Amino acid sequence: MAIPVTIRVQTEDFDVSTELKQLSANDKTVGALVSFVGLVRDINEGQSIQAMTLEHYPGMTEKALHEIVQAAQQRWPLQGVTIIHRIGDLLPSDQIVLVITASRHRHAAFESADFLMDFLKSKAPFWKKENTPEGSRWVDARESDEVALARWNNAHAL
Amino acid sequence: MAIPVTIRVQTEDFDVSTELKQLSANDKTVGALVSFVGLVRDINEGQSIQAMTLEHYPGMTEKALHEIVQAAQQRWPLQGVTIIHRIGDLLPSDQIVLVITASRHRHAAFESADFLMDFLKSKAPFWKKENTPEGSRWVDARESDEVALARWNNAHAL
Amino acid sequence: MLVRYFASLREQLGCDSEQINSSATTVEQLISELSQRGELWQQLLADNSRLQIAVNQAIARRNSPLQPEDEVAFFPPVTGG
Amino acid sequence: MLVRYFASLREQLGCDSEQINSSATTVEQLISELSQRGELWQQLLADNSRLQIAVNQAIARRNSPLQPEDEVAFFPPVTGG
Repeated sequence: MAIPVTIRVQTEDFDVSTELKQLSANDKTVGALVSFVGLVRDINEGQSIQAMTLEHYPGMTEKALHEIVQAAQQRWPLQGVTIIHRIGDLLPSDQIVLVITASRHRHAAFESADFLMDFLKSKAPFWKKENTPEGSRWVDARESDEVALARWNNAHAL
Repeated sequence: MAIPVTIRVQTEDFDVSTELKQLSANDKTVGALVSFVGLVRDINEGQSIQAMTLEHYPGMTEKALHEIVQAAQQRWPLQGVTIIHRIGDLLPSDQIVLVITASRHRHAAFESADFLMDFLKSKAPFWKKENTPEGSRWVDARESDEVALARWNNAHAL
Repeated sequence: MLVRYFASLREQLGCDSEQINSSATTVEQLISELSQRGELWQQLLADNSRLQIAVNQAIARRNSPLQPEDEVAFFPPVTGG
Repeated sequence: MLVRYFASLREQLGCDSEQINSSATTVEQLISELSQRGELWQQLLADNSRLQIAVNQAIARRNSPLQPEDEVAFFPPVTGG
């Protein structure tokens, strides 16, 4: 069954309440909405962050996100998914990413949102560059993100 | 360290974006916000639901929710928690409950929100009464909620 | 002693809350006293799988001690969230 | 063949994207051709632990086959979210 799937890559900010309402507006069987919002932190690995620039690979990004959503749909009975990722220049406390999952029951919503974030972090072509007082630097990928991804492999592979 | 904890029991609706912003407004080290919103479904156990009434035990509710938040703080490095639960009359698609956790990293935020909901479902004194075409009925507690709670016991007891 | 009833139990017993003079020193003794009101009371308060108890707004058990000024509550399993 | 570079790799190589005439039939062959441009290219494209590859906007490997009209991309590990 086709469920509402929203995938957007944009420079503009997003409003979580608006996106939540859209996911449940036409389906009164939705009982649980789990959302994840990632924010720019003002400190990372001991360095203070003044600003951040997000680059992505247009075309591939959307494709990768759609694949990740499909993988989640195969594992959980979802009733809707929203993924919004911002690009361009961002400041501390700015919203970077939003993932929402809608389901009848809460555990499917929690697990699938967690899964989507793990896969997004390791599979979607976004790159962060931080501005610090000592200049700008590309953020290094974290090994913990690969570990997080591996959690999901004991059941199914993507 | 004292973190911002908001616990409210109210008849009025809530706005998720507003609550998210409040949790991160004064702390630019917050990197992850996970929120859970529970909605009234228009069908439950095969019966169509026209409306719902939520009763609680004033005084004990707030006490129970504070205890649940303290238990979560002992297990995860949280930077803020918000729990809002509505009471009174609600209609399908209405928001019932909001749980938000703020943390530096996403897994702490995901796990603690999941934990808070499991404990709220089994330990906070709220009761739902549904109006169906055949009359009104009190919702039965689900055994799956006890099973969900037991997941957390292998590490620590509340 | 203030005794409160919630949700289905409140409706079935037709009682929201009451001030009673009780010499009960445990919840079990209070339940015995209340059960003398009739079969409905006896039956509902005997249902171990459904009856939840709080003393002074904290979860309690049948063998929890009681003081004369305590607030005792009886209710079915919770279903919020 | 359209070859694209992203993030730190784009900056280090000083190249965003380029149309090249290549007879490479695998990614490995294309990397060999590009590596002849100098030590920097050779070094960055040899870094197995960091170099990520996409062919036609899907994750690929060094032994993935190539067609003349393919879009190939090179980039470092992703860091979004």
